[in-house]
Amino acid sequence: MIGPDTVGLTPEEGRHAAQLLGRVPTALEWGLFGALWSEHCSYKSSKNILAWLKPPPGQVVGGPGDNAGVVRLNAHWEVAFKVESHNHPSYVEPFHGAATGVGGIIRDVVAMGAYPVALMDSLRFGPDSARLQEGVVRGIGFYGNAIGVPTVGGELSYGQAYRGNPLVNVLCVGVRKPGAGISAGTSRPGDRIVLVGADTGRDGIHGASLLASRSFAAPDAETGTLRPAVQVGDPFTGRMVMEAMLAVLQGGKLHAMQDLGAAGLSSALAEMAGQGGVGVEVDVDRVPRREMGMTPYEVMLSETQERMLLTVPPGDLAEVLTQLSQLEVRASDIGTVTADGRLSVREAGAVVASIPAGSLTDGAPRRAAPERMVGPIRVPERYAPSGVFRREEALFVLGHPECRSKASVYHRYDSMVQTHTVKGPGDDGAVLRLDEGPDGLVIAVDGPGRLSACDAYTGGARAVLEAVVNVTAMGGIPIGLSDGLNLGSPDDEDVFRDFAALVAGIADAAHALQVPVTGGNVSFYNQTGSDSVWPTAVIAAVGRHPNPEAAIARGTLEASMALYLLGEAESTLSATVWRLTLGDGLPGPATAPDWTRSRAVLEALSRLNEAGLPAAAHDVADGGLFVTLAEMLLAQADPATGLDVTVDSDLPARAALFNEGPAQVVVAVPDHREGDVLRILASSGCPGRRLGAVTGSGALTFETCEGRFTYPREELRAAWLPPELTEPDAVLAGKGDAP
Amino acid sequence: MKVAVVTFPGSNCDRDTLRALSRLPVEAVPVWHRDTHLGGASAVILPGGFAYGDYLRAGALAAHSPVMGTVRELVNAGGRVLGICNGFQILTESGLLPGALAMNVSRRFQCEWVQVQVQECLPGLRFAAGERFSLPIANGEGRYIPDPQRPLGRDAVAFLSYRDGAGRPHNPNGSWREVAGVASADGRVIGLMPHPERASAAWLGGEDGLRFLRVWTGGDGVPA
Amino acid sequence: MSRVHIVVHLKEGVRDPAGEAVQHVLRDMGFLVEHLRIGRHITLDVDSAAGDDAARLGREMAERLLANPVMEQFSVEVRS
Amino acid sequence: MSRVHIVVHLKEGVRDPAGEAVQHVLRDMGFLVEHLRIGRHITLDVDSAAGDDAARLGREMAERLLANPVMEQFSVEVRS
Ligand SMILES: Nc1ncnc2c1ncn2[C@@H]1O[C@H](COP(=O)(O)OP(=O)(O)O)[C@@H](O)[C@H]1O
Ligand SMILES: [Mg+2]
Repeated sequence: MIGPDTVGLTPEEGRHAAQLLGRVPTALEWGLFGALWSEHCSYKSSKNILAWLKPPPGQVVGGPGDNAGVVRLNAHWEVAFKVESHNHPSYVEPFHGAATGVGGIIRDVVAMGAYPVALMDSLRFGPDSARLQEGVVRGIGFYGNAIGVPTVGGELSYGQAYRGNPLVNVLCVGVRKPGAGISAGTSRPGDRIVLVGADTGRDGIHGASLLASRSFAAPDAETGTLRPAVQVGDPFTGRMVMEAMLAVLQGGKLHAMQDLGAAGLSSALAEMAGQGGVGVEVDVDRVPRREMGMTPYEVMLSETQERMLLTVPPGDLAEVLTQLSQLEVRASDIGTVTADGRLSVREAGAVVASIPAGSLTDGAPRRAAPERMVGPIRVPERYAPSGVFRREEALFVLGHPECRSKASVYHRYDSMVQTHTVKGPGDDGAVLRLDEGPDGLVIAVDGPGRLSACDAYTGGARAVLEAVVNVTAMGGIPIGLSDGLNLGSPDDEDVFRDFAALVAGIADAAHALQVPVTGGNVSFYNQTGSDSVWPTAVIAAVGRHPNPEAAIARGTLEASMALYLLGEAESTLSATVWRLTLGDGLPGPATAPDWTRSRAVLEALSRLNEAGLPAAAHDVADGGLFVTLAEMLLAQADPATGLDVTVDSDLPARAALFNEGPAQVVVAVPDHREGDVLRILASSGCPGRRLGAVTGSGALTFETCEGRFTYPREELRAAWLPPELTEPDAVLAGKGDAP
Repeated sequence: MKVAVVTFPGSNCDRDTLRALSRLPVEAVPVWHRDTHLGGASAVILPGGFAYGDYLRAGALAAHSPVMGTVRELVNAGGRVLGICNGFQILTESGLLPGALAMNVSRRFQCEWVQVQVQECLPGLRFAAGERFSLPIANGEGRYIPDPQRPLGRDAVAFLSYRDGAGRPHNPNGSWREVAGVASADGRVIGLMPHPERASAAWLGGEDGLRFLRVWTGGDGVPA
Repeated sequence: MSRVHIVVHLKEGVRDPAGEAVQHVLRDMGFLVEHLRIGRHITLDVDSAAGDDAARLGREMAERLLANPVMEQFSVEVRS
Repeated sequence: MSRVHIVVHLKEGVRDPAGEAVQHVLRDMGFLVEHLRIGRHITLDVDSAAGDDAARLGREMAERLLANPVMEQFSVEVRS
């Protein structure tokens, strides 16, 4: 029997649903309420808190609320982008879970009328998850490579907290011409509703309402029973649908567009109706099926991938269907846009469900937001570790999984297709050159979960700061943010408080740095038993690059250059990678950003960029200054390049080399421009100092208060490159790899 | 010169190839895989991507597209065809070039820059023996396997081979004899795994690919 | 030595996009096929005199590595 | 309707990197397997009363599309 409990509703929500209808809902109606009022679709726990992120008026073209946020780049382009998670599906089936995550976020961007130009993926695993990681990386490559959207960067990080709860967040960025956009809420009564793409099967029914809206109490048993059929990624159909949607959009006949994601048709239709203030009536018999005997319930809740919805004026229907058939994608007229504001479903002529659409979307029960809180903020202790610095520690940090080269992963992603990529994976962010207009795009993602381990507010703020610093270091001017929030169960009061603090940290950072949050995603229930993930905010920052062809990044260093550190080192090693090398898995609290100083660093960096001074720039993050400089050195083609620096002599060597204090950036500038650099630092109020010089020694040399340490390039390289993988990466699960 | 660029369902380097050609003094026209004419072009490019998702085997399903009959006729009539990556796979699958492309020995998709060297001069084209190009590869099935029934050296030759930075043989994927590209002996049909269109501007990392395409479209190899 | 054949197929109901694409092209070529599904066929040798034993080993390998229980089913056959 | 099974394998002598890797992992797991090769197992239905006919069709499809003769060999079996 289908009732409130079988569709994941509480008894109280069940009563509320019946009250709204004034009668006992039908089986299908229960399914619709269950899916749309699920945490995943309704954001019932998070919506009131997410309101804190609302950008000031005028800063965005389309803000939170649409399938993806939209900001203006210049007169030629608008940028649509969003981060989305696919954590639960990737845990159940790493390859297809990750693959369908990529497909899903691409369709959100397409639904805004934007052509997807870049992907980034942010991954978190437990320390011994080689096989899971292999499946996820394979899945991301399988989908992204084939659909033809370059994966231009990402993140890969580990922590005990992610052991039973891996995180797979994907960012997609698309571009559209101003005025060429479309959205879900612009249908008009009388329009025909057209379903495009794959035939519907019994895939992933209840994926959203149950799988992604609950904890994994007993993962195997539970996921085993909740899963009718795993969703399979099909980048081929994905590409056909993507190209076809953007082609018909150009014809100017479409009124609205919506992707099918979680909860399938039911959610897509409810969104279209709810946002547009219209009604929709569909005939399930007209939905093409892959399997026999599917019930309306199954058709409406199926999460079969690679599907989109359109609305078209009836007079243009034939033309649009003809065009779609020439483009070789399936398209079916499945219903009508009405004026009654209801989501109605017919089967064999009879109405089997009819619900006011608004009650499914905005009418979902909501949890009240707590007081907007920022604390308790935990302040890290000053430098504590005793004992003298040993030179091998640095190699240990450089070779730590957080710091070592990720090339063996990103070389498996196509980062160059579409021929826009000026700077791809391996830098602080990516730079794309667009076909028209002077400006390029800069993109970075950062989700330092470790910094949230003790204090989510600080973690959220630092994630935003790091992403914005990365965009600026790449030469960009930040124009928008998207946030993927990953937490445990919101039913747990501590987790809920962390969530509020995380959002408050992001909101404060966005406000302090004057970059709008345009959208994002919330993934709760990343929790197994009482083990929950660190509150992890994956922040994507997008920026405008005024001169993309000349993007510098790690650059080419020459012996006539000096190195400067913008910002200030700090004396704590709490929450650093060095701290992780102690091996207890407890990072300790992180330092909250000082906004005045952070703004000064960003200001100085952008003025250096405007003056064309930096020949290279790289921020200080995982592993501290040592790793920053080692990476700059290893990025040089010329093996003779060396760096000779003197670190802050007020600090113990260890603190100077490995602190990860916020807002620090290393830049390399031609030596004879020292005066200009110092002038810009002074007038921006940016603390900073000359670190040293580029040399021809082929080595990295540090002068510290504990002595002088030299690391030849080959020694650094050997530490930084992970050993050739020999783990069972040939797992057969998943397709696309058998010849 | 007029060059047609074919889009198969699932091709994803078709536009990139058109854009690279726009930097050369040639006319480039897009063609859909169901088309049975090439718009008067005397040369055709089968671009990279994942035609039909590379399902079954890379290139196998696309080899049966209607346009392939037309491509064959063009070659018989003296025209030229260039298969890039997936296009190369389509050429071997359709028998226009001998051999096959199998999964890389790494079992992985590999996206990286490589050096390739011209091993054989081709009639009618000004590729110089020993000439090198720095180009990106991006494939999971790029390991060349020769056909014992149609060995290279008769009607077709090992046109390009992988080299390391110092010009020594180098093998990124386990290809037979470091083969990176194959051509019919008459030079009309060429297939290669690397992507010349991705090396068509300095800001993309290099212009060797543009030079390659310039030579293929009948120009010389002198840098612009 | 016994030769073990392990056939792994997607479960009923799980979408097989590769199979769909191949079927589509075969039909374009004039072959009126239906329900085309693509699975894996793994052959291997185990050093086991008794066929029973080899079959048991085959099942164990399929369960532990060769098939993905979330979406695949398998069958095992032994020929000596 | 006849159900046709077409098994496609890499020829002897053509390296099968996926097979090698899987064999390696199985051995690590304690299964002493050898000669592990991974091929494709395609099942499909054809509308043909006679089994002979279905087998002929199966061979034809394998020759023209499902197997690549340069590197693969195939076998066809019909069960009704
Ligand atoms: N963490 C967040 N920050 C800002 N906006 C958010 C966040 N999470 C969700 N949103 C917004 O809520 C809306 C619904 O999100 P979602 O259900 O993930 O969209 P979709 O179903 O299109 O993927 C989107 O507009 C999204 O941008
Ligand atoms: Mg959406």
